[in-house]
Amino acid sequence: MEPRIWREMGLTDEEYERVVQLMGREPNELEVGIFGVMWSEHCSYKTSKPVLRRFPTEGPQVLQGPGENAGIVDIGDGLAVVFKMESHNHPSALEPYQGAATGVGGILRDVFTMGARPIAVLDPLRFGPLEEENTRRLVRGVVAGIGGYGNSIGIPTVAGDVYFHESYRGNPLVNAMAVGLLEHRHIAKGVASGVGNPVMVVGARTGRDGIHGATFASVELSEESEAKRSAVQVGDPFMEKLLMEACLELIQSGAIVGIQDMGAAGLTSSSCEMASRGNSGIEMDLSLVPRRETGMTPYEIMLSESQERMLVVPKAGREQEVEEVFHRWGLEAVVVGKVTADGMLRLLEEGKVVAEIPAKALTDEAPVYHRPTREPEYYARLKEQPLDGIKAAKPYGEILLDLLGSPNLASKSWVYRQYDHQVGTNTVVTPGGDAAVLRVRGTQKGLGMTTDCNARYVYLDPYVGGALAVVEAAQNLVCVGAKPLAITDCLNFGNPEKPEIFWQFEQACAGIAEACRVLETPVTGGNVSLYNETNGEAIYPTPTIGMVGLVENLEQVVRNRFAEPGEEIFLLGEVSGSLAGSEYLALFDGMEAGTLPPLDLKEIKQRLDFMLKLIVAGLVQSAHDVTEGGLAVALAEMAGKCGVRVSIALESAYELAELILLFGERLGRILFTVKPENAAKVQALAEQTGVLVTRLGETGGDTVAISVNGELKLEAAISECQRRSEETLPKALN
Amino acid sequence: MNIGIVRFPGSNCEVDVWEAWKVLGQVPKMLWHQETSVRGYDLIVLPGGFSYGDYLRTGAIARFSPIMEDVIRFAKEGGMVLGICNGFQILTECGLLPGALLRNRDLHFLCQPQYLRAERTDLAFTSLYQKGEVIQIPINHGEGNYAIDDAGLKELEENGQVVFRYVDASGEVNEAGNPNGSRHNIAGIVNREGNVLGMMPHPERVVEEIVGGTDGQRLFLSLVQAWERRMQYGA
Amino acid sequence: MLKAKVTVTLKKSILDPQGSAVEKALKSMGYPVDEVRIGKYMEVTLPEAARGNATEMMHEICRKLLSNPVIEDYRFELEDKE
Amino acid sequence: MLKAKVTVTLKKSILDPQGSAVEKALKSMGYPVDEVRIGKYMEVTLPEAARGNATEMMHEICRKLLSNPVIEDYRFELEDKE
Ligand SMILES: Nc1ncnc2c1ncn2[C@@H]1O[C@H](COP(=O)(O)OP(=O)(O)O)[C@@H](O)[C@H]1O
Ligand SMILES: [Mg+2]
Repeated sequence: MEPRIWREMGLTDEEYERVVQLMGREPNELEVGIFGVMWSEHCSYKTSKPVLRRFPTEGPQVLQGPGENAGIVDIGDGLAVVFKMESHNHPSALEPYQGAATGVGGILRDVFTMGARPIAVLDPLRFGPLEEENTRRLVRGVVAGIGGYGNSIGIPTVAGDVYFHESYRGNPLVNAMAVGLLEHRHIAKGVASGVGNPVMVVGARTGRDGIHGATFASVELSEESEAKRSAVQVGDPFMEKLLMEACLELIQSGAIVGIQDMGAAGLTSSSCEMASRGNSGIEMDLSLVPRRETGMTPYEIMLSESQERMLVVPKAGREQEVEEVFHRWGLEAVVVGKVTADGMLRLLEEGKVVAEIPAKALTDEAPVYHRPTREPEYYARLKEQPLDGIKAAKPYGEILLDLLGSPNLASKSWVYRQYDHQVGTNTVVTPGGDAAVLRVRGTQKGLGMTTDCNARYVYLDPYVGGALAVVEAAQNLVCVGAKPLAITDCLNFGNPEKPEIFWQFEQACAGIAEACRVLETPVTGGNVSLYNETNGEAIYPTPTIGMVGLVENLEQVVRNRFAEPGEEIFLLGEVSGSLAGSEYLALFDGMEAGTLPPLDLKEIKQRLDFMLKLIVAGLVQSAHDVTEGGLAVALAEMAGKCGVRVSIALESAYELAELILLFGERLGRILFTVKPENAAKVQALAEQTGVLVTRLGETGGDTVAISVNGELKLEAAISECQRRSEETLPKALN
Repeated sequence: MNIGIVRFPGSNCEVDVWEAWKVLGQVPKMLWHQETSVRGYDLIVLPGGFSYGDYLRTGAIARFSPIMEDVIRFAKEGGMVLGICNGFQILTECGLLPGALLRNRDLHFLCQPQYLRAERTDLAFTSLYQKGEVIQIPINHGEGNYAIDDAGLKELEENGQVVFRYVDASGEVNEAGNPNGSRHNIAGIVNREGNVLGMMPHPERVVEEIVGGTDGQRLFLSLVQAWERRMQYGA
Repeated sequence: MLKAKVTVTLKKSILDPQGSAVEKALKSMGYPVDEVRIGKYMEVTLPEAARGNATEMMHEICRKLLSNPVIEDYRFELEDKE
Repeated sequence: MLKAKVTVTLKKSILDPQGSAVEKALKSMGYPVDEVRIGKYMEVTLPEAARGNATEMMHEICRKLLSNPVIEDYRFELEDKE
């Protein structure tokens, strides 16, 4: 075989050698194609695997860790929550609407293939600068696409985040997370076992969509990708709705052994992964696969990424039941092969063998690379960059308004208003809260969920930044009264073959791992998206964290707006922050630099536990974490029905101290209010626990007013704060 | 009370409507789109969602479902029919209600709380609201922009067929309170006979405080009350 | 085989928000356009057997399903399909 | 004045969920149709002044805004407008 062929299929010469070894012969073209796609970064995790192994994945709550289509975590009462996050970055760059839509479709399939009914979608998004027309086009398309799919299928999109930054110009990030609910007894898995059991393809017909999607997701975007554009698929949420209902019905009927959705690399990955997990083989006659187009080759059938399809292994003799269920929903279900004992993925066409590969060679035997790492030149330089020359650019009140109106901090209601966030009538805390909360019908419980990642922090210090993404997710959950349970992640990075990028990756993962360990939120699954570069420029490292938490009693849910005037306001954690990596510095000085404040995860864990205890005890009226924009912004965000008067004592004579106090950032801090009669109790509890709690002032009035050492330093009308926050996105995007 | 909720392929609010009724003490039945009779029911609800993907035009394909033929008969014989969101769209497509629903004025799908003013309270659907009362019921649609020609609009208004109008927080009918560009801020209309109501907002989403409010309760309870009266005094 | 090419357009009296949006976008991109109206285009392939009453059938299909006479107009042409 | 009549259709191999849904509906209504594909139809009115390079401009507009070449094809014809 000519080297050109395997190289085109994405295999290196060494990898090809390994294929020959594993096969014990020269593979044919179809076989090479199958190896090419299964050994792509996207499917094999060949670069990231050694790093991901360091994640803590166990805990008493974890029922299913990484390795399946989605993780499963126990929530008591015989119920479990199933969740997973995935990227659809590259397709969305080419066709924002369809790219984002199929991203939602794909992640939902990962969840209902486990037997869970999806109850929510979350959508972390990253785009280039909002000022640019191309960004605007992408935002409009992506948001419409997520809504177009989620709204139609009837699953609420309840949270997410949106950031704008240079580094995503040309390479937006579209991550999607799905959360589902499940009764333990209905857990389904992606295994093919039981020799002689039939193998069925169900759902949509196979067309030439997205052939090479997986390999495509593993290369950088360039002018060339133009030519590979056939890699874009079109989603059909209507079909998926039917597929979802049929699959859930089927799983509950007990007629099946295993089920898996066809995602990246379609029939190829689903069949060999199911066989591999079941320690068995699969034999399929491709001429039996229902097709949408004529003249498709075995290669095209195997690699097609047509959406809304599943591979199902029913118990022998129950295939008719499967057909009946699917026909009732107006869908096709066709037997295409059977489970075998020999561990081979054997493909036939009209009865003739066209490919024969040991299934494990495609999965477990995929190469693993230990890539070199190198600390990037910028790291030490930016860390040590002095921030002394900084001055308050404007009166503090104006700074506050500018920050509130800056694209990253501005209200994202333009986005989430386009998402049905209520269907299912379970959404207790809607978008706009610190985390979304959904009720679990039939119980007192609720599920909190959030996605977070400040990529600027990760860029400046990947280890600390990675850990902070986990911290932020946890503090968001705690603020609504949910106990953090576990995470999923979507690790978006540049080209890992560059040692500097791989260093970012390794450091960030180490930070995430440590934070997960201390905060007791194991990793149950996730997704790695590498090669996020345009013309050689990498995105900021963006390991998005999706976290799920449990609200024991829905009556305890806390919101992030001041409930009424006359409440005492407290700050948990350090009063001041740092300008390093802050939104202030980026917005007013065009600078992203500095050393992030030291991170003490144990202390943060103690604070979060304390906060949760206060909430469970019913002592908290409202709570909100202090993140981008610092204390002043967080206070303004909490003001709605009423304002706040805050008075802070500041000892430092450092000339920037005020600016840092107001707009400096430091995670691990939470603002909360309590009724006056409970204030003393809260302070006593804080002292007892040994956490730092400071009384700042009380709610009331119609402004955000902050005094330092007795002198009023900042005052802004709530109405003005809200106007500035609300107007930014509509102005740019309508 | 015998309530039937029609489930089309692609419907997605049918369970929410069912749960809402349950909260209010009724247990409706789900009707599959392929059924051919709705005899024996006191009320038929066409729920929200994306029937048949809402492909082509919202509600266009659902209207040809086997069950719709009998729903039309049922309505023409005076049976009570409530269409919510996609249900409203289906009712206009099959001609039980006049007009049509176009893409929202700014083309975006909108999911948000919405102030409405109750214009008619002498109907079986709305007797528990106060005339002119401002209530909050969320909208959730991409195509809720009510369109009708001038003559049709005049007729609607003259017959008092407008049941709910979009208003701002102070209860004013104006552009600012109109989320989607509907003519005369129309959010819901009834047929001349008063037995077929179509509305874009979702009352089933506001029957429990914990998920956003209770202003939708009285719509359902009005229907129960009307039915009880009918049972008591005969039709 | 036969192919019916159907065009469905909004009636003149009905506002076309999508068209206006595209019009605005084109103008802001600097193109001198006066007006944009957006409709649907559909291709319906018919079997040979339908040739006899294709015109009549297409009118029926268009009236019943492909267009909503309250807001839309339709037209179509039939042509032979290779 | 000039009118450009633009038709945007999905590329042959791209899934057309709308078309399939309509096709199924027509079949279940008893009409003998083989296939339905759905696209967009747009009318762009141009001022007299644009006549000179109208063709070129329309190609640009179609490529840039009216269609997404990743999944769609377009064609247009120009005609005089009364
Ligand atoms: N893309 C999105 N989809 C849904 N909700 C979003 C999106 N972006 C932001 N939100 C919501 O807006 C609110 C503010 O977002 P963000 O500033 O990221 O919150 P936080 O700083 O508390 O993490 C949150 O409730 C979030 O869920
Ligand atoms: Mg956040």
